[in-house]
Amino acid sequence: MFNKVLIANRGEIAIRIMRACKELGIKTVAVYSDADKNSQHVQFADEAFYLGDSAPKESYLNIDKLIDAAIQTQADAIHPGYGFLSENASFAGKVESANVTFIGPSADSIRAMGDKAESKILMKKAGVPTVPGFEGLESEKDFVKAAKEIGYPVLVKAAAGGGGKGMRVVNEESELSEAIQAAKREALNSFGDERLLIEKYIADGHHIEIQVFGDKFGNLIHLFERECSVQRRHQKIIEESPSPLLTPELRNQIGEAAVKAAKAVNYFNAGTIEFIFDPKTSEYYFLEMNTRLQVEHPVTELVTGIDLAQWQIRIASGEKFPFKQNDFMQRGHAIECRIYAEDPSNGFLPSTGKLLQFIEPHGPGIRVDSGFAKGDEVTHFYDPLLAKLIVYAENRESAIHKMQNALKDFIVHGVVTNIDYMQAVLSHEDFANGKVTTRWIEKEFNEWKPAKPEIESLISAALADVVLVGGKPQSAVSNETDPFSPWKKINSFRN
Amino acid sequence: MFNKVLIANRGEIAIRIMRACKELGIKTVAVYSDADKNSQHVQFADEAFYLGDSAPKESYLNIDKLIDAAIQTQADAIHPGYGFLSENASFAGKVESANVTFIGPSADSIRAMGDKAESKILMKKAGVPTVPGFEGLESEKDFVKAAKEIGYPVLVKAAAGGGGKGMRVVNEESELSEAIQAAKREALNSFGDERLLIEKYIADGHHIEIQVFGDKFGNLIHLFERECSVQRRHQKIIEESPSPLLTPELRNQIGEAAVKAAKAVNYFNAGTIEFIFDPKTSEYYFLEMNTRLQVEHPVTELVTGIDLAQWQIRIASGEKFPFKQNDFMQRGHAIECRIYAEDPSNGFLPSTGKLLQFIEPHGPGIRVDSGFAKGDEVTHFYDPLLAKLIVYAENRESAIHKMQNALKDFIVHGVVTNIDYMQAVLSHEDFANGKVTTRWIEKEFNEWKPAKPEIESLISAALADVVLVGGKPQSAVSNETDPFSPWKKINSFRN
Amino acid sequence: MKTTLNTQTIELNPSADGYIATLDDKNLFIKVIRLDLQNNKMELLIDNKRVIAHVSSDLAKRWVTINGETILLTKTSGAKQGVRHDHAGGLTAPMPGQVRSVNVKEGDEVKKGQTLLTMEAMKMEIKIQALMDGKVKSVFVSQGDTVEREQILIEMEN
Amino acid sequence: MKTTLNTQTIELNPSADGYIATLDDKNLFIKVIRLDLQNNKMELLIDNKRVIAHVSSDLAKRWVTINGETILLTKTSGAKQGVRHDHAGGLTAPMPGQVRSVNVKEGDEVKKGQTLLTMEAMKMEIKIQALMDGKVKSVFVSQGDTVEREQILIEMEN
Repeated sequence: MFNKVLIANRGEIAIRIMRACKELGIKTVAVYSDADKNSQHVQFADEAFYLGDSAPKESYLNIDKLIDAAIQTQADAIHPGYGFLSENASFAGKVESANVTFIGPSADSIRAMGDKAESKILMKKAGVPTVPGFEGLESEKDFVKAAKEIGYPVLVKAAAGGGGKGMRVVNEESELSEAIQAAKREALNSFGDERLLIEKYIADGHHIEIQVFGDKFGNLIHLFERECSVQRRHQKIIEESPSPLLTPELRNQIGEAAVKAAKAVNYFNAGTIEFIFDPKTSEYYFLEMNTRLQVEHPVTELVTGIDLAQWQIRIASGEKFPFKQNDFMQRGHAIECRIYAEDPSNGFLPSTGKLLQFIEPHGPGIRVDSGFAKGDEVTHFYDPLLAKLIVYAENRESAIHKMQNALKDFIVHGVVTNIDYMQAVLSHEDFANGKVTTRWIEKEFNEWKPAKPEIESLISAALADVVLVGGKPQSAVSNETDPFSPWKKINSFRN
Repeated sequence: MFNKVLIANRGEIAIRIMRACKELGIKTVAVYSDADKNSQHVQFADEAFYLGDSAPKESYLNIDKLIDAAIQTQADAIHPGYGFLSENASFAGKVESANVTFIGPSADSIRAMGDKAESKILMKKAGVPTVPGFEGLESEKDFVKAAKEIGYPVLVKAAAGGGGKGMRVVNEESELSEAIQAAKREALNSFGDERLLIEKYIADGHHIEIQVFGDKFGNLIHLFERECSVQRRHQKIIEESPSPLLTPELRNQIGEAAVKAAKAVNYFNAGTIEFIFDPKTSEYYFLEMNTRLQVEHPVTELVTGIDLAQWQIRIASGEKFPFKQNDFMQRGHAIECRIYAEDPSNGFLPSTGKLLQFIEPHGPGIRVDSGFAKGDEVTHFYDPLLAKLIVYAENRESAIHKMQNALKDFIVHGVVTNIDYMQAVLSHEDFANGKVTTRWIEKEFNEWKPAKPEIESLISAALADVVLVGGKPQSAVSNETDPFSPWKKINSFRN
Repeated sequence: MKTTLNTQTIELNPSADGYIATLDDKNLFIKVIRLDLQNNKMELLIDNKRVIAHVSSDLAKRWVTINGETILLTKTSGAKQGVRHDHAGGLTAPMPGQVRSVNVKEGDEVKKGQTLLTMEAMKMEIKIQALMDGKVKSVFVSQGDTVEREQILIEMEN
Repeated sequence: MKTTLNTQTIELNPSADGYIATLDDKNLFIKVIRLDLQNNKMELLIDNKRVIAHVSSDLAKRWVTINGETILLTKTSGAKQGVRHDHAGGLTAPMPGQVRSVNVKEGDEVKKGQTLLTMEAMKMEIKIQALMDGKVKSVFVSQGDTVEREQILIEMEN
């Protein structure tokens, strides 16, 4: 087992991985940029290494600095978390070349799954269902012919792409030419690669993904699905397991397809195969593979009982994965809400500022993976994810109730969050019925606005200025912590 | 389903039950004594009802006041929690007579299991193994004869007893007479009833108990065992599930015996059958039944996935319990540590005072059921349980590591706690090997002392007086929350 | 004491066992049950209704959470200390970030909704648009500048 | 500044980038990395070893937790404010409770270990025993009295 692991990430995922390390008896190294010098992940680690400027390319995206940090702190391994360099094959390769273990799949696996066109061809060969379509087309004439064959609406998307960039939905032939030009331009700008794919556009699909996990000895199984259809601007905000859509038969089928997909690239460690699922036909198609731990891995941990982060580390250190497919089952229901510092009534614009208040909910079946505390600064440099709130209950209905109660107890002041928006989403009838496609939020919540101030809010705000003064209440009734503390009195050292 | 439930208890269990109510959409009523007027359970409830003086008999043990509170607040049901009146058949009966539902078993079930002699006779009839011995003896001659037949060492104990009172271990005939007199005297003083039982004393037994659960329609199953052998002064401090001792066969056998025991008294709602298990012979004997929710119910919740507190309420409201025995299995491993305000190096003397600091641990697989917060007062009126720390992990070894890490993050100042003592117990080889009998702590930890102050502690304490001054740090480096808060300035309303 | 939050004025006066709040000529009786200074939490009875409110303060801003719902209010009078001066007619940065392009210069006539400037923050593009027809009075930033939240970017005149 | 905790005296002096602590003629160099006033938490480097300490204060008592281990120290000098006067020769209540029986009276000669008084608290019986052979000087309580923590019960003379 490793003696020391460097976590090449920040925020909640860095802390999540450090907890796993601590429970395995491994020392942890945090890395940080200027903006993060007092961040929770820095305080949580056994030691911390300064990378540089707050801009990601000077810090969390700087391969040379990270490898240098691992060498200087004598770390045996690097965990990349998610985002940043986690799916960068070149990083994985360079880490291994420096005789440091990369906690993740091989650079080859990452590379093979990194290109949408290449991976789609691979998947077809392996017998994994893919969205009907074509790769490798060049002339506009070929695209027109392909689109006709597939049938409108079609989707053109960048082969090297990701995150919705270089992607266009085309509803009829007249729009095709312009869409191809626009997608090519975006693809070239964003990825330096203008190759495009064309495929059937599945309008009301569900996003269903399968967690896979394997070791370096060829043992690989799946850990069932996560339903991640609640998305805003192509980004998941609520994830759950099991999916309310799947029958046991479909679950097995998709699971087996995912195992096939992962084995096609000799995959080991944690990975996720994303599928688009058409509820009308119950057909499902490979979308892409995420060759890392997902943001939403906790829902799988809660329904299966496995600690994915710990096993990532154990597998990377050379342990065998001792479990068989039949050792796991889903039990109960887990839901995750991503708590973002963003304004849902204003285009989900990120919100920055100092956290004046940050009270996390707690209680049986409630898990909070958080990267912030009261007093911390939320900056514009990084992803505005504050915390993940995950609940576990016996069934979906109970889990929704638990989440609604937990969200009520999550109090964040100083930045605008999506908490009240989440409440609106959770209490919608369609969500209760599991009838949520990836475009549902756009359709149902475009006009969402926060509640108007009630009379109680106005009075409370006015009263707070009077009774919550200078750390001393005006009222006789009080829960003041320590009225006799000598620290209350000024006791300057230098006097 | 109920509209409103009154919780006739305080501390962590009151809050636990209120959480269950809230998730079921039920309003909650707290009751409180003078000492508890600002307690967490009072703040957590939807409404709070004042009972009276801090002495339990004027408040939490006062049947008339509690029933009056339920009527005045229009509560449909009363949940008794554990301790206090939870196993008082007369209370259960009077609650029901007042047309308020008692969330628990019938008064008859409580009564039948409340007397050790009666319940033992019942269990023998039902074919549940009991400790070899005799009930109903009166003359000393009969006791001498019985002891001879059983074989020394023997145990004499009060028929009406509980909590170790009126109980004596007798190693040889010469000690018997005095032991009987002493036990009778204690029994009469404590319970107003001098009847005694005599039975085989099982010296190195394990305390293994089975959770049972049933509805009012005769459906009753067990939810496996909890091992509770780590006890100080006959009080459990660490509980876990599964027991490291049981084979699947034994687990089934004991489980079935527990179901038989519960059905013999037409039991419904949550209950626990306590057994003493002899690891040398693998024999097990019925000890007693706890006709209520146990302190340690969370370990069962974590390994089975059921929410016992919610189901208690649902069953009481007339719902059917929809599960069969085969619907449940134990998954992973759960351990609970009871965090007490007590001094393990001084006879476990309760420690009272104001909580100057109270930071609970959190993280994946960590659950804290707590009744206190920073600033609260721990009084001498009630049980000194501050919180229960419960962890869940894939297996026992991982769960122990998780618990060790979680205990490190549990910071309580202002009262002495058993946290450091728990660490010593958890890191003992015998505990790791699961070789812990109910007398193990007495033997191994009698001489336990807290660590001597290290140089770092002395320096930190001295430095704190300098740098943690008046809410303003002397150092330039600081995480101060809100330097510009207008509340920092005196802004007196009346000026 | 009078406080104006957003557009609503509240008058608070002490009473025998609490406070009387006056809004729109209506009186509400407030009793303070419990204050938790640790968490800036107040437990109140407002006209006999139990209200638990978390309140935080940042200059003129007040964040209030009641029953899980968070409201952001701005104190527009009665805030004696350090209220940030809102620049009339000025367009300010909604969040910290970098100026990607400046599309206008001093003296330009612009139409309502016209994009005057674009910023980049958290990998997103943010457009700063004219709130009404008018004329650019001053431009305070150039392409590439790093700007702070609420920093004034462009000043307009009608 | 000199502080005595339990029996150990620590001298603290500011240095260029922190403090120098002197204990038993040994110097240790302390750097403050980070202070968290929210949680009374200090992150320090003590002779280049990273130490995270939670410290709470209650009159002369200091509670210190480092690496999960909690130590209770008593400041015996250097505590300027409100140090509780420990009553020499006095036997005080270890916790609040009720006096169940008083077994001695003024002037009684008692042996070390003899039970002078019993209290009841949290359903437990607590025996107050003589710490050494001696004579009872005064008895301050009677049966049934409710007593506070650290209240003096009995005063002894040798």
